[in-house]
Amino acid sequence: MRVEVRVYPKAGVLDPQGKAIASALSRLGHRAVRDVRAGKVFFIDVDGSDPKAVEADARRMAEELLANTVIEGFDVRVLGAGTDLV
Amino acid sequence: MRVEVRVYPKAGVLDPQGKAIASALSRLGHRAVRDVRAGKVFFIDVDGSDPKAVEADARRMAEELLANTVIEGFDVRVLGAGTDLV
Amino acid sequence: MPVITEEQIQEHNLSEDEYARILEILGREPNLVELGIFSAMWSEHCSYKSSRVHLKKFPTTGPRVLQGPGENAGVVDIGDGLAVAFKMESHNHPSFIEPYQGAATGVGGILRDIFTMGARPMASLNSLRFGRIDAPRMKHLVDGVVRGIAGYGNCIGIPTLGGETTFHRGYDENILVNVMNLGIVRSDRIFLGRAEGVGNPIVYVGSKTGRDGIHGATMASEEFAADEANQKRPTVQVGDPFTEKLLMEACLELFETDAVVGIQDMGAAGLTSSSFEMAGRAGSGVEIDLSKVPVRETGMTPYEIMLSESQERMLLVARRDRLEQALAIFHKWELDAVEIGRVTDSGRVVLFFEGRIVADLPAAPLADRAPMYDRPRAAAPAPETPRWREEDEPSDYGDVLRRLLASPNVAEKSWIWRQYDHMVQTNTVERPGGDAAVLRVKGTKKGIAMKSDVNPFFCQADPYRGGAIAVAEAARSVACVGARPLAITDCLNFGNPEKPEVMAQFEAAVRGISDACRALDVPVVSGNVSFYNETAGRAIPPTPTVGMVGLLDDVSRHVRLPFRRAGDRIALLGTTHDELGASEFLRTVRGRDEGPCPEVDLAAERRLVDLLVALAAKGLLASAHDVSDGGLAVALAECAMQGGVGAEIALDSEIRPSSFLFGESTGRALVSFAPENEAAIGAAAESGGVPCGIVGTVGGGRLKMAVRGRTATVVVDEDLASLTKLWRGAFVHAIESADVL
Amino acid sequence: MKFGIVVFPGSNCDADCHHVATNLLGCEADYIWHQEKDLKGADAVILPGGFAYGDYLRAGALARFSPVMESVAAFAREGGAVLGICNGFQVLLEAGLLPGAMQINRGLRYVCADVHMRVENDATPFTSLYPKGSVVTMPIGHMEGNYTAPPETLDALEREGRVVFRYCDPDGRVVDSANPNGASRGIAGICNAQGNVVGLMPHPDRCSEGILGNAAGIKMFESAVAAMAAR
Ligand SMILES: Nc1ncnc2c1ncn2[C@@H]1O[C@H](COP(=O)(O)OP(=O)(O)O)[C@@H](O)[C@H]1O
Ligand SMILES: [Mg+2]
Repeated sequence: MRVEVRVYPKAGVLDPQGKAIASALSRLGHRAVRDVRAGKVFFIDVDGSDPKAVEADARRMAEELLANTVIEGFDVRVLGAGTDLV
Repeated sequence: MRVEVRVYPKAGVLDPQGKAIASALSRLGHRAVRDVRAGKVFFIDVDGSDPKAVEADARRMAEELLANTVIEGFDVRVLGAGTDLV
Repeated sequence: MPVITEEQIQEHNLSEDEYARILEILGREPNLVELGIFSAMWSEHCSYKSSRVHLKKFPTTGPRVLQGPGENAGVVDIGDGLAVAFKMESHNHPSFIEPYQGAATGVGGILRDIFTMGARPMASLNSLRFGRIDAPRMKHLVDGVVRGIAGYGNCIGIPTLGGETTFHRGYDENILVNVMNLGIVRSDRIFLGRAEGVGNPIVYVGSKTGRDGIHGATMASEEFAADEANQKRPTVQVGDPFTEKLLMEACLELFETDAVVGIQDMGAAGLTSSSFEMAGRAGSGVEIDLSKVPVRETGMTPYEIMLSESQERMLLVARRDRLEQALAIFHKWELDAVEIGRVTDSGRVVLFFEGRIVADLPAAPLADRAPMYDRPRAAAPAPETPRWREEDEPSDYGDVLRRLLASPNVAEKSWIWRQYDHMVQTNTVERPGGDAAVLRVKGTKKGIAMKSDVNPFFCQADPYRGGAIAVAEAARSVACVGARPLAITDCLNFGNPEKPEVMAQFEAAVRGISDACRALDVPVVSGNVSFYNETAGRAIPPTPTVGMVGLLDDVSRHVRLPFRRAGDRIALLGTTHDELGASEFLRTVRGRDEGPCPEVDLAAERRLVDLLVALAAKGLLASAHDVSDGGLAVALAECAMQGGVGAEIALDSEIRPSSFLFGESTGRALVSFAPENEAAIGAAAESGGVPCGIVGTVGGGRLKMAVRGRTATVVVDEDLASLTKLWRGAFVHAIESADVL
Repeated sequence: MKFGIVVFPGSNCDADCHHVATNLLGCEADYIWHQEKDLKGADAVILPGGFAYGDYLRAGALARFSPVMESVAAFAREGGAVLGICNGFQVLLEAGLLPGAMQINRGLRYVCADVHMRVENDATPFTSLYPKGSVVTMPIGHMEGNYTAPPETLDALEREGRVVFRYCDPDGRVVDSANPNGASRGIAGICNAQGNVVGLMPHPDRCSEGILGNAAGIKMFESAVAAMAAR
């Protein structure tokens, strides 16, 4: 199965990268952009067929390794097998 | 409105970070992990109410700036306003 | 107006006496904003209330000192119209909570201290103390701290040229991250943190203010209760090195004009300390409209704005008639720059928010009348007596050497410094790995040497001697590269000062540093104190880090550590005593964490420093290395391994071979030189009053040592290539087995 | 001979290149602020190392939109000599003036160390003074130097002789253990089809004088001086 973990700066935590991207987008003419938050996304393929178990597993991976929970939040979504990425 | 842009290594492009994460996860005991691909996710708040227009706009941002299309693919999803992040 | 409750006073870490003093200064009750300001200004971190009495003992003046302690950094003249500004800072508590951001923002903070003086930051050092590598979270901490220092310093383009890294269980729950930076400034263009000139605008520059780090200064002034680290997490600040780069370039460009009257970075306690200190130093007053402060989050209160520790911010006073010019420079660099107030002559700091006065406090008393404590000190424990017995003598000295070279404290640290850009700015003459870093000063023939040093195990055994030895070892390291020691900065890391044993350690270490500075003629020009490095009642070993700066008149004469040529002669300068206490050997190989601390003879240290500098200036040396951790055997091995050439020494010894090979007697250096220089060096040593024993010769592929004792001869004979492999690989091996990303 | 040195917000090695051009070579050199479009009559343009825009998002990604880049592109089209060092190379890739892309080093860490490179192309304006096939030692300092491109692009680069430098061991052998970042086919530097635009990850500006322990890099700048003189 494939599971997606998104990791992003917690609310209130400074996001210098998001800030720089937002101002670059606005310089490029995307004036409607108000705010950008920059995070990471991980697509993890795991052996297993129980979505509940896979999700729980992925949460543990996020806590242990993928997210720095001091400053980052995360969420987990089971995508099913073979979900396509371009 | 909030729109989400995910950017990830194209199929066939080596993903050094994903590879390292996969082996770290397996060392941490997550033996079911088969593969990891590491990408970026951007949450962009834009002024605008037409989801179609917002999505088209976000695609342009991705093409111009957020993704390096030589090695990265991307997708775009309009989330609506106030979608919560932890 | 709300009445301040007892609870609020406690939450703000103010004692009853301190609160009474506030009432006396104000003649009324403070409001909450004012209470927050007092709390921050009177925190240990900002007020130095437990240390001030003792720090007065430091010698702080000298013919070259242009600025001593009290400003953002110390400044020392190096001739040619130039001066160096330098300082060291700790970011211990934040780094334990979030190692990457804690270390990164530590670098950011020290850089601002340097460039506010008008100096361009040229080089950083980092002095790191970690717990046992297998302690919980430790690999994560090591990795995060190193990445954080790299992430910030590399991005902003300032090389990290060296440091120290020690592992010991005493730091399992309290790591230390001390960072030093040095910058170069024209000696007639030094800027100070003063709010002068009534009517001059006060300008806020840099990142917007968020809620980060509120109570950071008070956090640095408390010990961790067990697992409290977790609860304190929301105060984590995130560094933005790109914004700091813009801030640095903009400030340096601005300093070329005459628009700036005074400038100060917003470090600990942010806008509070910067505004009060600038007004206090100048004897002026300021009025600030907090509604004008650029904020990152909605609904921020005056209390939050005053106490935020958001990074990459500066406060400056501009000349009224040059305000536009100043703002234009900041805007060119795409920075927020806003006039938020003006200088007054009221002697008060008056804060407005949305048209109301939210605080009105006298400026000077917050600093001048800050509490100062001569805290009780325990009597110094009796010095330990050596507990070494003949049966403890090793049977295989080569094996001991191998184990020492593989110990994380001695092993090569290139895993760390390869992650640091140590070449940007193209001034790096001596890269990390030598005794002291050396950088050239463009446009002159001069060179600057820098080294941070302290042996916490010596300090644990005897804080007075440990403090003195830290200065002596740093001076020796700097002299080994051929530089004359100029001045020091320091970062004094200790446990809870309210404990008499800790206070006794602190007082003794300060005395030791002071005495050594006087003996070596190096003033203290800046520094930092970090108390409360303590968890669940367990304090760190006393760790007074010394940052030494030295000057080479001719940088092309600098001396390197590695042996250079087969056939060169090797000499040991200084005296080796029968001392094994507090040595790496005793601790790592014998598992005994015990003293006593080695002796220190400051007059002899001075003579050694003078000799090394003179020999280097005459170009007589091929290599030089100070003898410290691991003793003579390790020092010899390091010269050989780095030079890629073996060596053979043989000597007679009255003392036990283990002391000779692995003891850490102070005041020694190992030098090599062409055989034709032997007579000149011997004569210089003799007239300089430094014992000099020719002990061997460079050459071959093995490291051979023979110590002829009274009864038997002890031999070490090892293959250099395999020692090198061990020494280079040990640290990587220990750390890379970690699951870190 | 005049060098133009582009300064992006976050450029760190602009002054280092300026020092080499002026103090070491005695040439003229002007800084060109990224908002400017005038290249000030430069004979050769250098995009220096550093962290333009903090390297936020991707190294070079934000810098490529600076107004100066249009002028640099036009200058390059007309055959002007352009050198991108480290971050400057990354900017050239992002701007499409050179093909391919950078990824994070395979060790996932920043690496500051000396590397050896084999000179593969001595026909560019920046490499003419290095004998082809010779081994040059230079320092690197980067987090994203893992050069990548689609296989067709890599093949074309090889075929057209546009690989300028390749990581190698001290004896000139291109072996994986000498590759500091995982770059495809050991590529340390490349040029465009005309050969006038060159990018490399190592820093010639950091090894151009004896006091720094290595002067091998000065030949890149001297090559440019020679090329301009020959025009
Ligand atoms: N954290 C670090 N960062 C950079 N360089 C370091 C670090 N730790 C140690 N080093 C370098 O490793 C070398 C040996 O350090 P150390 O063992 O402390 O030397 P010494 O025993 O001579 O004081 C020095 O050149 C020092 O600068
Ligand atoms: Mg040391």
